[in-house]
Amino acid sequence: MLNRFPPLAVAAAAVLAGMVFAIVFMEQESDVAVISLIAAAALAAWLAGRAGVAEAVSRAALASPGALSALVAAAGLGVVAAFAEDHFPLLMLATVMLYATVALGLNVQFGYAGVVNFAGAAFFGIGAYTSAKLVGSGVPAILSLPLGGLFAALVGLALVVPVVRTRGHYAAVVTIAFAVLFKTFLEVNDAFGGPQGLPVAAMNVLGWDFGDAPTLFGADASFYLNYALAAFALLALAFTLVRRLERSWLGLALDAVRLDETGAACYGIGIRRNKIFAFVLGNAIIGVAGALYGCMQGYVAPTSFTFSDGLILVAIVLLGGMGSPWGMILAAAIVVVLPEKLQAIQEYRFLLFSAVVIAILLFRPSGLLPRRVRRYFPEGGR
Amino acid sequence: MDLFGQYVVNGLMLGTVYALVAVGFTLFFGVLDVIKFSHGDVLMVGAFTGFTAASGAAALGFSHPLAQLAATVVFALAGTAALGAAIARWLILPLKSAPRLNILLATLMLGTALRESVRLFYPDGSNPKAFPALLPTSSWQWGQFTLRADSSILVVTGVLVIVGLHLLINRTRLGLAIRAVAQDEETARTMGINYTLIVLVTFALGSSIAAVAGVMNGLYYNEINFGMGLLLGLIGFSAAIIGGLGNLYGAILGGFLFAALQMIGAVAMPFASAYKDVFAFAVVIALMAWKPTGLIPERASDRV
Amino acid sequence: MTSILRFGVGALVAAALAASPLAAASAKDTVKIAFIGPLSGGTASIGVGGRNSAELAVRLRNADPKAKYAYELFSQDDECKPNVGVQVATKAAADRKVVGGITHYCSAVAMSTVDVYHKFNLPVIVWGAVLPDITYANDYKEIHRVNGTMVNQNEVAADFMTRAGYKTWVILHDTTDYGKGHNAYFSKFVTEKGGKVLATFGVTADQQDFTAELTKAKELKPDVIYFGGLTPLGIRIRQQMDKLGINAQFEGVSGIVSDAFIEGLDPKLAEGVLAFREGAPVEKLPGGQYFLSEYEKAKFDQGPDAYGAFSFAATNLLIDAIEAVGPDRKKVTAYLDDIKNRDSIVGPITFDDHGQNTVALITKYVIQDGKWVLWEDSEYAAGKRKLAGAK
Amino acid sequence: MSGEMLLSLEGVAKSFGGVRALNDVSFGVARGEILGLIGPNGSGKTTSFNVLTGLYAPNGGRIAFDGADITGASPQAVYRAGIARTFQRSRLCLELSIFDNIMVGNHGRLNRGLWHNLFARRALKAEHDAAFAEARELVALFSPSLADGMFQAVGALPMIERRRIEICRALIARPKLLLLDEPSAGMTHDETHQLMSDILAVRERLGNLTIILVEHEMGVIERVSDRCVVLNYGEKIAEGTYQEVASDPLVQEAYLGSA
Repeated sequence: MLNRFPPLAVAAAAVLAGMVFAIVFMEQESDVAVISLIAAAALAAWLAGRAGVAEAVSRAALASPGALSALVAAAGLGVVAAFAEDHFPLLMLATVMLYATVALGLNVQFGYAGVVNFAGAAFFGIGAYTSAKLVGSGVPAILSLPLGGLFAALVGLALVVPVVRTRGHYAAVVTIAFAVLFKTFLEVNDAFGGPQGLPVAAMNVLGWDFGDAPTLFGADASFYLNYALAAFALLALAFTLVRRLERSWLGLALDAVRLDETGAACYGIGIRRNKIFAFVLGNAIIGVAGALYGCMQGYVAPTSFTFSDGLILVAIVLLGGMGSPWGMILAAAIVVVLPEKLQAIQEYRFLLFSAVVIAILLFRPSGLLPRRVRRYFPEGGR
Repeated sequence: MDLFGQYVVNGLMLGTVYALVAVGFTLFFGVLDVIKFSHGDVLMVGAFTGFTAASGAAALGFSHPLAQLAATVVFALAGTAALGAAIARWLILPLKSAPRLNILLATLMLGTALRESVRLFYPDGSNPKAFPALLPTSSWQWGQFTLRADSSILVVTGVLVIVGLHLLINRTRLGLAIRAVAQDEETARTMGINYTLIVLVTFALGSSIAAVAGVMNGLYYNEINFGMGLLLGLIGFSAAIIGGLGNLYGAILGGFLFAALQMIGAVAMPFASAYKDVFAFAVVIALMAWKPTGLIPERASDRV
Repeated sequence: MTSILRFGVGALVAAALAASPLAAASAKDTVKIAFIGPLSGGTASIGVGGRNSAELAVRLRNADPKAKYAYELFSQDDECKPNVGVQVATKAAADRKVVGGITHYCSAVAMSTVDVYHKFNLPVIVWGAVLPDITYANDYKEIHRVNGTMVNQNEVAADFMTRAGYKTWVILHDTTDYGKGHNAYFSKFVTEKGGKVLATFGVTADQQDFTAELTKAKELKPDVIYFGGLTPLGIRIRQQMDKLGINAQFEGVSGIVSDAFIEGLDPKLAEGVLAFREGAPVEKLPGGQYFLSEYEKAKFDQGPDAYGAFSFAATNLLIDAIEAVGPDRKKVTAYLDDIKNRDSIVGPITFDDHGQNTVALITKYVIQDGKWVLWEDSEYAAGKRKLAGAK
Repeated sequence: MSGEMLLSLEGVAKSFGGVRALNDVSFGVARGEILGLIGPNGSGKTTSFNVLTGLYAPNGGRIAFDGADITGASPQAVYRAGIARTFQRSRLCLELSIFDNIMVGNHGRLNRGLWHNLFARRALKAEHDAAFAEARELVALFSPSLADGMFQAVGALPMIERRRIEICRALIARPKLLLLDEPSAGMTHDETHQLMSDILAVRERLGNLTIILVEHEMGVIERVSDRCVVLNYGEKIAEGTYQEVASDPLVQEAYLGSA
């Protein structure tokens, strides 16, 4: 029945609905309201699927991805704007966006190239610690973000030999060992604040102090608005980069390496080259996100970047659907927001979370928003 | 020299525990080519089952330590064996044909679930539990060197379990079946071996060995907590990998090697002893770069 | 269509929600007070004791018809981990309905969160953390503390131990600011009083195996093993000393004065352990009996533990401030800064210009027959029992 | 045999932990020739391909291709030199589309520059459209219906279509030598017949491509091969036209013995 409307219009309506839902949802405080909203959303999603909304959205995505992305971005900004004065929702939104950015980085590594990385939290931590050491010590904040990415990539380079030489479980042990090593190293090292951690100064980009509350239409906004906007910009950038990577010959080569190393090698695709490229690029993205995260939290400690945190990041990728950039954002939102909103399950969040991931692995291994077959350009090659 | 002896004994104790955990990883990998990462947490469940059994036995009036010890061991082994078989049946076999990463992640998550369940549902589970000292605590002194009866019993028990497992795998019909399944599923089936049964038995066996390690850990440190399995699992996995998966000797070698690395890191290196885990894991990474398939590599597999 | 549907459901739920508090609304406005402490992990018994005590203060006030506001305790678990502490502190401080906080037992956590409270202008009263830097290393007006710092505690400890005839120490401390602080102050005082520190080892807060450190310590044959850290590590170290046949006296700090420490140890090993804590024991406090009997009546599932009284006093003080100046963060801060000689169950409270209450009294404890006993009341002081290696 | 050999193996040997999979194997392929490589199971046919394409480094001997020594070269270098292959067990990427799979084979000819791929989307589009047209045309030679659905995932297609795509993948980069490893595996007799006709037709159009064909179906070999090399237990036991080798007693013994 939706066929009468142009797909883009239907998609726009769906995005708008999603935005309104996100705002209403974030405002709720009681568990009953949150649960009813989740139930309502599930029902709405199911009905929307029956009514052909999903179909329309995917057609719109195929026909005019630029317009749809712009719509979603505008909706995201709309949600941020709706909470411009509220500290905590903004902090949550910014956290979702940074986690989604990290998931995009991990997605390049094992969603595309098949390089497992259980030390995502460690590379995230490298970025955060870079901020802690640099911001406030004279290094311009605008440099600390790329430097966070650079350091994460460089430290990752130290692991490149074992990562590239090993496969399967043997590859897993390399990043697992690194994840444990990293946290222990921070704990015993006084220069990095030991188990106590380090405070991080507020970012100041060209006179724009992120620790100050900006004034918006005469009202005092939360200072987290700065970080939410920065996180949004970062996510948009990472998303565009990863999307373009996927829809290029480079992304194809990564896929070929993941799916069949031998086959890829026989068609001239350099296995090591591609794995190194994906590992380094992924770590750089994760590191930049970490640098911003450190500034936003105002505080870094080793226990924020443990092996278990790395697992949560991996689980986000899997939950969203390996290789699916939109899936990363959806999964990050669920993983970050849900336990915060549902006070009743707060204590049980890790338990529920692990149960959900196991269920996904057993019954829907391709994730919530499974990756689609690659189209390099909208309507390309017709 | 006295102190050197002390360090060696400490290292042997740690190495035995690690080897017991690593052996489990390698057994599972052998029969099914999968990593069951919840192994460390199964160990923790074993330790808690044992602890509960000991407390229960004490509450029922069995005050003799040996009676409590017997209850501890029996319940811990039986409980984890059942748990291991259940994990294999309901989680690992259904995922057998899924990508390796999925199984790894599923079992990692199962580990988290077990850990969280104990934390949330075991009475006062978030706090460490004082594991009773059920072994004789007498000790011998040679100068600075102290050897405790309980530590010696634990090391000897651990070694006996490993030797026993070796004999089981190499000298019994069950071991033959396990080896056949490890060689090739199809062949094993055509030989009339009940494939699923052997897989379940292997998982039960490996898991109960983890329980031995868990109870040993409890008896040695006199403390257990819900998080104890995580690091032990990671170390056991690393040990199994550096030794070379699917190889009993590799796992044992890896276990003792890791303990030795920790001891060297704590004692003989020019940095503070707190760096010992950093050192040990750094060496693990370096070893992987040098020998990407472990010190004792798997049987050469075809590349095409 | 979906948008209408979602919007409709959302609006319905929103309406239902808007209605529900109205239905339950009483004449009084509700004011939220945050309680933050370790509710899980190895120091949970202290945290839960503190939470119960704060809850008790809130309940008693809500039962009082003269109170202007209805109070609600917003209780959060910092897990004794700095990063979790910062997260929950941000959560509490970012909630505009929260007017003040009763915060932290673990010094490492308190040290990490002071910036957050300052950033959000949230007035807080520390109820258990003892590191001096929490109040003295900053000029934040928002931070106050009812309990004393570790400085006096270590001075008394060094004095007591050297008088008892002990000469040599090996120090183990956790590497958080808390453990480092204890190490710094105790080393300073004990050296001044003629004692000798043979070696110092920093250990991580979740370390399991201390045999390497203790084997080195054993070689040095100290009279005393001093441990600057919290209960869980304290238990492990005491146990492993025994495994290695170390017979030195075990001396702890206020961080091990908890019921959990005794429960975690074999009675034989707990016996004779020494520790020092600032403030008088609850039953000897001016309002101690009143507090204990009310606590008893409230039927919590565990006791107030070592710092419950401080939490109770801090909560009362914060509520008094809100009653006096209204639920406004800045006004409450200003009110608290001016507190002088205010009566409380832990004795008169006076905040100096860093918000620090001066607590002169230090209590010496020894474990005797599975209980923390005042040194002066113990059979050790009476000479009926002897400490390890006592001269 | 003509003097102009495109590929020649001289005394090539390969062993795995003491088991000799190839022993002193020498043969050559002339330009434009179709060589059948046959032999019983485990005689070393696939191993020869793996050694040729650089997956296994030989333990001895020399391999020369188009005037260059490619002994022990990496798979990537062998591909760049102009040798493409298919695999006995299909190695298509099942999650990827037909177009993607073919582009894997075209990889060497695509611009893999970072800037070009990530930021020069216009230039990339031009390259993409040209490559798409070429791939489509090639697929259409085998199956016009497949060419209409270049963005379907390969995993959903039947075996014969997958084989066709695999061959397109090997052909797209215009190799000088094509190695076909049992193209008939997993297909019915009729499908195999159809596929071989397609291959021959395409070969015509691509200017008499040189092919080495490993095949079990002797009918196929008889029909398409110019010449045959027979392996048994890793050694070459016969060489000649199909009729010649088929009547060779050594060959007959090898096949009968193995049956």
